[in-house]
Amino acid sequence: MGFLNRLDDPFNAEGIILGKVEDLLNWGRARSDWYLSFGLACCAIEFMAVNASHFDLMRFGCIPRPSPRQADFIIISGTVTMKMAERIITLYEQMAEPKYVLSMGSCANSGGPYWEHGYHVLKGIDRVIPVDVYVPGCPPKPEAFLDGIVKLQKKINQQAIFKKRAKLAEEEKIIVND
Amino acid sequence: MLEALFYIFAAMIIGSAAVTAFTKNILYAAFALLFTFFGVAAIYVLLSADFLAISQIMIYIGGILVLIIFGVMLTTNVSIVDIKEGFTGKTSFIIAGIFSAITCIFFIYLAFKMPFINHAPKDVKLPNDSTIKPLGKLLMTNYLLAFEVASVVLLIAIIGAAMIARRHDD
Amino acid sequence: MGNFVFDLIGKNIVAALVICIIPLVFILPYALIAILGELKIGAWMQDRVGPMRTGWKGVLQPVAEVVKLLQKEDITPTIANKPLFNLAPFIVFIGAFAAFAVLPFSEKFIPSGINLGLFFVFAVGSFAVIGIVMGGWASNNKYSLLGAMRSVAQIISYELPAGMVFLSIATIAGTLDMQTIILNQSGPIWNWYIFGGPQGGAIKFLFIPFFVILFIVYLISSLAETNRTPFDIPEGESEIVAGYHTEYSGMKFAMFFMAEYANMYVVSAIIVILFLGGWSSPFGTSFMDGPIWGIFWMVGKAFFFVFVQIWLRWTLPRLRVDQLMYLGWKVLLPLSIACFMAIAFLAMIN
Amino acid sequence: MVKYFKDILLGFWTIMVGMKITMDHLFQKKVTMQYPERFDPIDTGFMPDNSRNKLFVDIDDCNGCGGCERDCPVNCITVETVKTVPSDGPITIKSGAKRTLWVLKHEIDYSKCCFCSLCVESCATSAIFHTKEFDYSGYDRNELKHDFVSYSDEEKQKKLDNFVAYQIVKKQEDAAKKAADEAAKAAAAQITK
Repeated sequence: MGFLNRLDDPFNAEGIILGKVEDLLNWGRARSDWYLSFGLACCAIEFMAVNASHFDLMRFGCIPRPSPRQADFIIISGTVTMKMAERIITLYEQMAEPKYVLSMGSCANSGGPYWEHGYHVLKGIDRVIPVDVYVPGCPPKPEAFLDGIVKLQKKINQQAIFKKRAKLAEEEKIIVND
Repeated sequence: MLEALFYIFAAMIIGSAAVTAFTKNILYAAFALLFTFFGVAAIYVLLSADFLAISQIMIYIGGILVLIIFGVMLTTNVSIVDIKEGFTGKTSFIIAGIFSAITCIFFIYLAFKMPFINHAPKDVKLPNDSTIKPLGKLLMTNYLLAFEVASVVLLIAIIGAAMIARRHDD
Repeated sequence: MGNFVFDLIGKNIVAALVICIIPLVFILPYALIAILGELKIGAWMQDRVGPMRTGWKGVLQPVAEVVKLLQKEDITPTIANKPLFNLAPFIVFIGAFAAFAVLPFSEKFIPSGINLGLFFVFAVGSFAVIGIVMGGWASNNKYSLLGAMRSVAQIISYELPAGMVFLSIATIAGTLDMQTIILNQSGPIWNWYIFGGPQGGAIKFLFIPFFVILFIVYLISSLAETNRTPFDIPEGESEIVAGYHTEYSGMKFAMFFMAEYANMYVVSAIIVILFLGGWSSPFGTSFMDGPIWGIFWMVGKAFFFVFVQIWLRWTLPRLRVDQLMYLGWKVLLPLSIACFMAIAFLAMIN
Repeated sequence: MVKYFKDILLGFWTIMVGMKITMDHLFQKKVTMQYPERFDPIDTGFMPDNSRNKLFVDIDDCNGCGGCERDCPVNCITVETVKTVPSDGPITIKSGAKRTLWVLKHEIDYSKCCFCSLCVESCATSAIFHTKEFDYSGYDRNELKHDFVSYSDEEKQKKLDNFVAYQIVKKQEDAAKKAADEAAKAAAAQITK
């Protein structure tokens, strides 16, 4: 990821300028979240309601993009069957960094009603792709979904862009070095 | 400044024409033609032939090049077409070599025999105004026949294309 | 009709570079404003509020998007044709940018006052076609290729009615020079071509219906040439993922994006120049007229048509491919040819 | 031919009508409820009474019967209990009935819960109910598990130990009682003999 990698290394001193640049970059990333228009099951209906006038997802700077290449985050909205999981992995891998995942509803969080006896359902989307925010609900209220977006933006705002390794916690460093 | 521009565009024409001629990928050839046409248009501009330059862009880039690319793209397996297919072997090299040599000698002969103007003549003034008015007048008066014949040729081409594309019911 | 910058600095290479850069300086803030307008107007038309949380009432949303797009990973698919894939967005942008070379901003400022302005705009429009085909083919993606095919078919089809409109105006104005066309329309508001042009007398009222039809024809075909809704089948997300820019991400996608918005301004400016008097003031030559006011009127009128394009986008659904071809070849082209004939005839007897 | 021109006019007219509608809406009052800033469903009474939001268990009112756990269709509730011992004293649940079970763990996994309200229906003491809270999304799946019991581990262990100890005591008591009973029985038999 051209721009980031170039900025990643040559600055060694941790200073105000770096911090401010990081703030600016994070600000842009957090305020402009283009999501992949992609729905799975009944949660997608609620997700459409979020897009509609009463809740208006665009207030948060979320604009639908049809192509995963241009999307910043993907909303797993609904039951993830084993067959669909493969497609989701493909879509996730096609997205350009930095990318985020928002898991919406019980089915995507942990299989929901199918978590015990669903032979055909993936027991939680975090078994195949890393999830950033879990929104509980079956399906979640539109406001609950918006809360998930707010939390996601909060998370993006605090991300480390420069000197990632220095800022990693000790146990994470061990994992990275392994 | 104009001379520098001329050399830049001339280099662009020659380079892209070389790509067109020597590349193995037929689509690269088609897209390199874009730069050839563009460079030729730029040279026309430098020669104060503005109408010709824009016609060049419109007809060759907007029309013919799009047509070529469309044709090439709609043909299956464009990128792996073997251009050397068919008439290969030593005979083709020999024939091609003879023809190229003849053409080459002809051009060298021309280059020495042609009375090129090495300097801009003093009394010739490049037109500041557009060439469009005299061009229109000439096309409608002295060269009307050629103009009409060209349009008839185009009409025949259109009818032929329609005939080929027609669905054969029998 | 001297060029303001040449008068100011002198005819040297610096002045030429300044003239080249001015449209670019114009395009970037304009694109930001247009993107914000697109988001906000679209939201308001749907009773929503649009972006609200970035700056005051969300006015910084486009800035955030640019900051984000700068950071996005720049993906080139492995099986894509890399040189062409990387070249395509620039070709598309050049096509949009080159048109700015002949667009007048005011009586004094026009980057290049060539006598063939209209013809030039019409010709460089074809660069976008090549770029789109290049990007669509090089992506090595069936949706990209389909989108590119559709785009080419659409743009070439709708260039014909647009060309007929250009021809009609050129016939009545007797020139292809934009400044002369605008100067023809200067004076009071009824000198504009949409109100029958500068000629006086009863024959003016015979001209009006044809000019109005031509105006509508060009408005529709300009939408099709810029791939805007309702003619956005090249990037119809419900059918072919994102059309010709499916595989593009990051700044390369932003180039396509910016070219689209630059094209929107170009066609709006052409509408204004052909039918609405360009930089001339609607109050005649006496009131609010002059070089600075000229910039205001030109850009203001063009922005109104950018607004109309956004307005139409959030009003109309997308056309089907066959409907698109029907509209282009069976409605707009005959209408524009008929109007051209009528105007030529009227101009002859006048 | 007439139809052709009629179609064109109709198309033009319908576009005009559509554009008028969108123009009207451009200046209308916006209906968006701006959730994090200005939208407060609880204060404005927007939230319906039977809305199925986050579940809450009033652990003081829970008698530990495990009805919710049994009735849950997705098994997202885990209840662990231990019996009370007489040394705890006379303890009651909030509603006044005698407490016979200590609830050591009452965990609801909101990432599995389907908010069907069956646990609320089955609760005898109305200890479990839907709150008005809905925005509790988390960064980790385990954040969505919620244990309503606030006892510390020592307290829990103490309660378990108490129960075990009480069981031993009770066993001894039972054995003693049994022995006493048997002795009494034997004595009674001798008397009747």
